[in-house]
This record gives sequence, C-alpha cells and structure tokens, in this order.
Amino acid sequence: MIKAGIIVFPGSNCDRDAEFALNSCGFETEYIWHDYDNILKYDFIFIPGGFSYGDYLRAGALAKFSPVMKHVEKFAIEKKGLIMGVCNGFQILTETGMLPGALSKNTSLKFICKDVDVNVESFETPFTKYIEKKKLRLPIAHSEGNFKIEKKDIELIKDKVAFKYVENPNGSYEDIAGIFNKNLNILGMMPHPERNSVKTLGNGDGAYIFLSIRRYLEDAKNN
Amino acid sequence: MKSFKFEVLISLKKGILDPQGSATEKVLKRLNYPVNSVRFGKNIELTVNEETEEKALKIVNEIADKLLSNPVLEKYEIKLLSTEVLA
Amino acid sequence: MKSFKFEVLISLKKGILDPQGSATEKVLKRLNYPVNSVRFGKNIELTVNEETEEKALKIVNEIADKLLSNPVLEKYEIKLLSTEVLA
Amino acid sequence: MQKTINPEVLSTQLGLNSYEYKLIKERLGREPNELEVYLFSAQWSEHCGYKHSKTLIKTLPITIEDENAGYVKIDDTAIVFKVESHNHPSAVEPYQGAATGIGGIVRDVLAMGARPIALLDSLRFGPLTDPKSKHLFEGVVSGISGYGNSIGVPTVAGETSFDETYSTNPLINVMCVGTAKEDELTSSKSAQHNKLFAYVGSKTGRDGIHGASFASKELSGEDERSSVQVGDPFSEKNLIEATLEIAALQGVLACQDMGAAGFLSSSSEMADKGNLGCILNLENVPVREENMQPWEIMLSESQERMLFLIEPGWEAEVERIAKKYFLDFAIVGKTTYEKKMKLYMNEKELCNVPIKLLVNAPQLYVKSEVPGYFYVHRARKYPEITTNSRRILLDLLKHPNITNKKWVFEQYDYKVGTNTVITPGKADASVLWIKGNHKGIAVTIDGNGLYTFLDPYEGSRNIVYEAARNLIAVGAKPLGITDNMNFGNPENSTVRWQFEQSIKGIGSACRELETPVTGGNVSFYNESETEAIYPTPVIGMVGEVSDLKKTMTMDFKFPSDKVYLVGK
Ligand SMILES: Nc1ncnc2c1ncn2[C@@H]1O[C@H](COP(=O)(O)OP(=O)(O)O)[C@@H](O)[C@H]1O
Repeated sequence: MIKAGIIVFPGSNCDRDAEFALNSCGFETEYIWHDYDNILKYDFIFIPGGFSYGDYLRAGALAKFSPVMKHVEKFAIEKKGLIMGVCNGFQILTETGMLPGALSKNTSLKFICKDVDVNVESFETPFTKYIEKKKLRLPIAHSEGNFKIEKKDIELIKDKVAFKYVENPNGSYEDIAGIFNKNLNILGMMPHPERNSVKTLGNGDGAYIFLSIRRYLEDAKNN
Repeated sequence: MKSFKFEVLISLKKGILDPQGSATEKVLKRLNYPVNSVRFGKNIELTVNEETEEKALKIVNEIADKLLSNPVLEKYEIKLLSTEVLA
Repeated sequence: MKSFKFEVLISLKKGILDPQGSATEKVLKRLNYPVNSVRFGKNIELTVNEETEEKALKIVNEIADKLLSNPVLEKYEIKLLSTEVLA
Repeated sequence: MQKTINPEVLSTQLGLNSYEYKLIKERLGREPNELEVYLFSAQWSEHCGYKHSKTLIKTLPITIEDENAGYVKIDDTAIVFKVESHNHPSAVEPYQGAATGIGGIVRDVLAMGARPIALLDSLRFGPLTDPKSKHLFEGVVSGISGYGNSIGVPTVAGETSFDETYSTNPLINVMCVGTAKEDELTSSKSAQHNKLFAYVGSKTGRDGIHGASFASKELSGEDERSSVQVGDPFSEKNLIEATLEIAALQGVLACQDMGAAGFLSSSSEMADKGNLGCILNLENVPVREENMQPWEIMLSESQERMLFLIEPGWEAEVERIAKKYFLDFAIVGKTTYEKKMKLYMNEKELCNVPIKLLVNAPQLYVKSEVPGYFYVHRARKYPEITTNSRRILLDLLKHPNITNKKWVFEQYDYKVGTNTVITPGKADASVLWIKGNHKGIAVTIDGNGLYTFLDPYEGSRNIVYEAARNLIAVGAKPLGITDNMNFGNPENSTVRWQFEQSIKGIGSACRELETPVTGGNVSFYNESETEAIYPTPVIGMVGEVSDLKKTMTMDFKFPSDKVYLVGK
C-alpha cells in the first residue's frame, strides 16, 4: 500500500478530511504531529489546510518553524516521494521557500467559500498524469489565497503551473490556483480536492488528483 | 495647499487580549529567543491635503477615531512624518 | 542583563497592491476627506533580554527577517524604543 | 490599599435588590463580605440564575436537565446541540461579540465530550439603510467567519433578517451541533468528594468582568468597554482537541466550560449538581494580568477555558495534553463533602458560603398582563391589495429579508469537516453526513419576530412547525429542538405575558410533534430605545435523514417537471 503521512499542526483543521479522502482513494494514512523530529518514512506527505497557529502573523508563517518541517524539506531534496500542500498547506510551503511566491489577502478582503472550476495546466507530472479531465470542480475556502510572485521569480513557475481558475475568485496572479516546484515533486494548491473526493460530497473530482498520485507512486514502486 | 504625511499607530488597549502576540511569543520562546511581551498593532500611513497642519491634524484625528480604530478595543497615536508644499 | 524594547514596522513593498489601504482610501474619499496614499502596515512591539544593544538588535533583525515579515511581499524597519537594566 | 465598600451598597450597585440582600444576610447569619457580594450578584444575575424564567422553562417537555447541552440519538450516535445568544456583547463590539458567542456555544457542546461538527447562526438587525445596523451586520458576519472558520467547525445554515425593532439591539443567536457515541458523553456533575479541579485553557484576564450581570441589564449606551472579551480561535481549536483527548481519560470524572461568571459558576455548579461543596485555591489560577483581585479571578469571562474534575493521580497526564496544545494547566481546587464554597488565596480564607444558597437564585414572580395591542391587531382586517402583483413579487424578491443570503454564507467555511451534504442556499435545512453510515443529520434554525409579536402563542407554535417543515422538506424526521428566548425586560408585565405565551406555544408544538426540548437559553432585557424588541423566540431543530440518497434540495430539476402546491 502507498503510505501517506498527514502533518498536523496546532490549528490544522483539514487533517481529518485529508485522512478520509486519502483512505477513500486507497492510501494508508498516519498523522504526524508537528513536533515529530525524525526521518519521514512515507511515500507521500500531505500538509492539510486549516489555521496553523491561528494563521496569526501571516497564514503559514509560524508553522514553518515546527520541527517536522526540516524533515519535510529533506524528504523533498532527497526525492523520497511526493509532497502536497492544500490551502494552509500551500501557504506553509511558500513560507518555507519550498515553493516560490506568496499567498496574500483576497482582493475582496473576505473569506470565500464556494465551488470553483479549475483547468489542469499540465498532465506531465506525477500529480496529474492520470487525471482524465481537463476541468475539475473543487471547493475553495480561504481568505489569503491571492497568489503573488516577485518579478525575479517568475521564471521559476514557467511550466510549473498546476491549476488555473476558470474565473479568478481572489486576484491571483495569472489565475493561478496551484503550482509545482522545479523538480515536480511538490504541489501546492488553494482549492481543496479532499473536500470533493467522493460523490456524496459533490461530483468527486478531487479524487482524480489523489488517484493520479497513487498510481504514479505505485508505478514507481513496481519499477 | 500642502500635503501632510501622517502615520497613525493603532494598538490594543491595556488588558485586552492579543491572541496574535501571544501565539507569536510562544513560538519565539520555543525557538529559544529571549523575547517577551510581544504585542501587535497596526500602522497606517496616509497623506492629507490641507492648508495648515492644524487643519490636517484635525482631519486625521477624526479619521483615526471614527474609521481606523475601534474605540472599544484600541487606542491610537498620530505622528506627522513630513510636509510637502503642493504646486 | 538589560531589557530592550523594540518596535518592528512591517510594510508592503512598493508595487505590491494593498487592498486594505485602497479599500479604506475609497471609503474616506466617498466621505469627502482630502486623503491620499493610504497604506496599511503592521507594528510589533517586543522586548529582548540581552547583554548589549548590539546583540539584542541582531536577534530582532533575525526574527524580523525570518518570522515577522514575508520577503516576497514585505519589508521591515526596526526601532529601539527603550532600554531597562534588569536587576 | 483597597478601599472597603459597604457590602449592602455594593450589592445594590451590582444589581441585587434589597430583598435578595436581606435573604443572603439572613441565610448566612452575618453580613456577606465584599467578595461574597460579588459572587452572589453574579450567580444570582438573570444570566446565571434564570430567576425570571426557570419555573416557566420547567413546563417545557425537557429531556435532560442540568447538563451543558442536551442530545437526541441516531442509532448509537448522540447528537448534542444547543443554541445561545450573544446579543448585548455584539451590540457593543460586533466582531468580538459574535466571535466569542461562537466560542461559548462550541464549548458548551464540547463540555459534553462531543466533537463540534456544525454551527448555525440566526441574525437579526435593524434595516440595512441605517449605517449603524450595516456596521453591526458586517461586523457580526465577519466575527462568525473569523472565529468559526478558524476552529474548523463549518457554519452550515442560518437565517438573516432585518427589522426596525432590532435597530439598537441586534439578535445574534448561534447554535452548535456535536456528535459522540452515547457512552462517551461526559457529565458536568461531580459525584465524589476529594476530587481535583483541573483548569485547562487560556489565562484569566480582566476581560468580560461584569459580563454576566451586564448581559442581564438593559443596554445603557454608556461606556461598556471593560466588558469586551476578545476571542482567540487558535486557543479554542487547541481546547477542542485537548478536551476530547482529556475527556477520554479514565481518570476524568466531569467537565464544564467556564462561561458566564467563569470560574465561579463552573466550579460551584459542578459541585452542587453532585450534591457536594468545594474549596478553591485562587493563587493557582493562571492569570494574564498583575494584581488581579479574587473577585476578578472568580468572575472573569476570559474565553477558551475549561474546568475538569479529575481523580488524584491523573494530574500529569492532563497536564501533558494541555501542554501539547499550548494551553495553561493548574490544579485549582477540590470537591468537598461539606456543602460549602470556600475560597482561599495563599491559605487565607476569603469566602465561606453554603453552596446551595449561592447556586440557587431565588425565583422572582412578575404578574403578566395581556397588552392592548394584542386585541387591536387581532381585530384588524386583511388589507386589500391594490398594487399589481408582479410589482409586489419583484419588491419582495429584492427585500433583504428574502433575497439570496450568499453574501453571508460564502464568508463561512460550510464544508470543513467534509460532512456537509446539503450546503446553505440549496435547501431550507442543511444535511450533515454521519460518516461510516448512510444516515445524516438535518439541521435548521428559525424565528419570526413579527408573528411572535402579534400572537406570541400561535407565533411560537408556528416557528416550531416551520423548523419541522424545513427538515421534512429535505427528507428528514424531526428529533428535537433547542430554543433561544429573546425578550425584553422580564419585570414588565407585557413582556412577562409574551414570554409565558411563547413558552406555552413552543411546549404545545413540541408535544404535538413529539420533539423534546433538549436545552436552550434565555436572553432578557433586549430593549430598543423606547420599548422592548419584538418577542423573538428562535428555534433550532435537528432531524434524522435515514438515507442520504433520499434527500431533496429545492432547485427545480428538469425543464418539463410539473409544480404542485400541497396543503392549504
Ligand atoms: N446567517 C446565515 N448563516 C448561514 N446560512 C444562512 C444565513 N442566512 C441564510 N442562510 C442560508 O441561506 C439559505 C436561505 O435562507 P433564508 O432565505 O433565510 O431561507 P428560508 O427560506 O428558510 O427563510 C438557507 O440555506 C440558509 O441556511
């Protein structure tokens, strides 16, 4: 079985949702408390949404100092598997510098909770390889999802955009809803695939992403 | 006509809980920084076009009181940063 | 040992849109205030216990850089507000 | 040095009447000291003592008494739910008032050992054309959004309406729903003596002091600054997780949140419900500010605090969990066989009063009187409609009370927890999934101030029925209700009548529908500048969806479908 570790910070609140979605998509899961200070032995690391440390200061800013984050960085550098951060998880990944850019306040200055359509921008990645649809319907729920990037870093996201909003809800640069890192082993995104991973909760589109990840990891294991 | 640049500093009244400050302090202490009494405030810069400093200050006072601060929880302070004569 | 009280002022970099500032400016203009260039920043007060001002400042600089500000969006400024000798 | 104040003078200032003061003196056999006067005034305030309402509330078909919240069952899952008002705090500071309202009701459900899974909000303001009402409305919505979203409990349904009557006194009622296995529920009763009170949560500050008596006084428009409590959703989220972990420990006997009159009411009520007394050591209470007086520590309404009763020997385990979640921990007292409440500060005895006396506020009786308006309105004829109906329909659809409430609920995270199967806006009730099962919980909250004003009995009955209809419309069977009674000054004979009639109406509708009242809340002294607000009972109802595949939403499904009108 593909083994996923779900990192839980004080204030995370989509950890249990992630567990449910990953289990429904055939992953074995374990929670990893943010204090964990050891090598991460997993195939997949999931950083869930929520309000780590209350999102005080800035979303994701305080979480990056939790001991486990050093090991997440190592996991990425040593290419031990795939890493995915959703919503607050994405914010934490940009705060640590593992992904470029930053997520600032929505232009409406308000929290937005609704379902949006996103286009899959690249199918040539572990996270999207097996997605059988161009457009996915996914819930968003955030007040700081407005993706910004410095001019000098724009080069870094060239060909590394994972998803774009069909209708930009928050002012994000270039309608960006999610990006990959240079090595294509980290994905950060604002929409919540784990909230639409089974049909009871919507059309189930979120499952495509998790199933793609699982199949990719299984292929890698079998080779 | 002149343009006056002001800074309005807004801080929480004494005794009012500052959840942001205390969470930040807890993290800093865990990282072993010798840090105490972390308190968050807001800082707003704006310019006012008026004839005299007095008039401009009156306006900023009004804005700070009625719009920028929440008098139930916060207090404010105003500083003049610079003055420019408009053509 | 001394206790140094600092203020860290965090503001958005030039060129970064300040939605809060522009929303406030619009409201103020609608109310006919002669106000321009409203920008919001954060202001954080904290004390550091250290032997010398130099060491204390180094710590605050580190904290401001690594924790209090996000270099993609923000810049910061540090001011020493007061010093107290600890018993 | 502190000035000593004559206790009788102080008691008047704190809102006790002379009859109540005499009663205290008589039963103590001496003058109460200053601290004791503070304790009685808080515990005997309307907010804690229910002195104008207890006897009437007892006439409702209540299933569970003396606990933080009641519950109904779907199979072996207990659905714990309760509604609470934060009207007065929100009028002073809408953001924090609403935020702390959410915090309080979540802790009520949490204290039962249930995981909070949904929030509902019932909001009433003055017309939006009034900038003050607009400010309150926007502040309240962002407060609920800011706090509720952060703690990860979805706000799944609610109602929003506007009327002159609420211009200076908005109504902010919030309801929380939680679930637990029935045998995992925790009690708030302490059954044995010599057990320890463990304090877990944020530090105690001076916030909300007087809140309990403040909530029971008419808004005076004076400077109420000292009463404002600030919510810390990060600590609340930590408290949720910590409480659920602690409540599961074998050595934990009871739990109660520190709500109105904080430490005082939680400790005294826990002890009294178990027919015991208690000793508290105030020097151990974690405080946020220097030089806090004993009465301030006892009455503080600082948020995000919980009191547990634990078996000696379990301190370290509870402390470990508290620390894991960045929360303060302290042993602050114990239960005693002797039915007294005794307070100590550094071994000095500060207070020694019979606990039954303190906890059971004397009931007050006010004569009710049917107001003239009731007959006047009843005699009125339906007005003739002269304007064209198309115009009326369009005006109605535009009206803020009827128009789409997306602006409100899109600021709420209504999906976190991934249980929300029917989301707000899709139907008149929302439906939550009980995972591991094909069943669901349907929830709704309703009120109608105008109806209950015109006829408090029929109007209140109608609200219970409306709530039931909302549930039936999504395919659920109503199981139980919680009620929030928002009324004016209970010493007024018209208000008294409205209250009596309303309770009767709710009671009879509940008996007819066989939906028990599992708990509720009373908010008096809701007054506009000149008179009481419309009497506004608000009903929260939960129901069972036996098969999630068989729910129904209100959108038309296909172009050629027929539309039927059923009923009269
Ligand atoms: N304050 C609120 N919070 C959350 N949801 C709300 C709020 N106000 C209205 N809603 C949602 O909007 C929808 C329509 O509400 P409303 O127009 O009051 O319905 P009703 O037809 O029951 O009167 C419902 O799904 C309701 O739950």
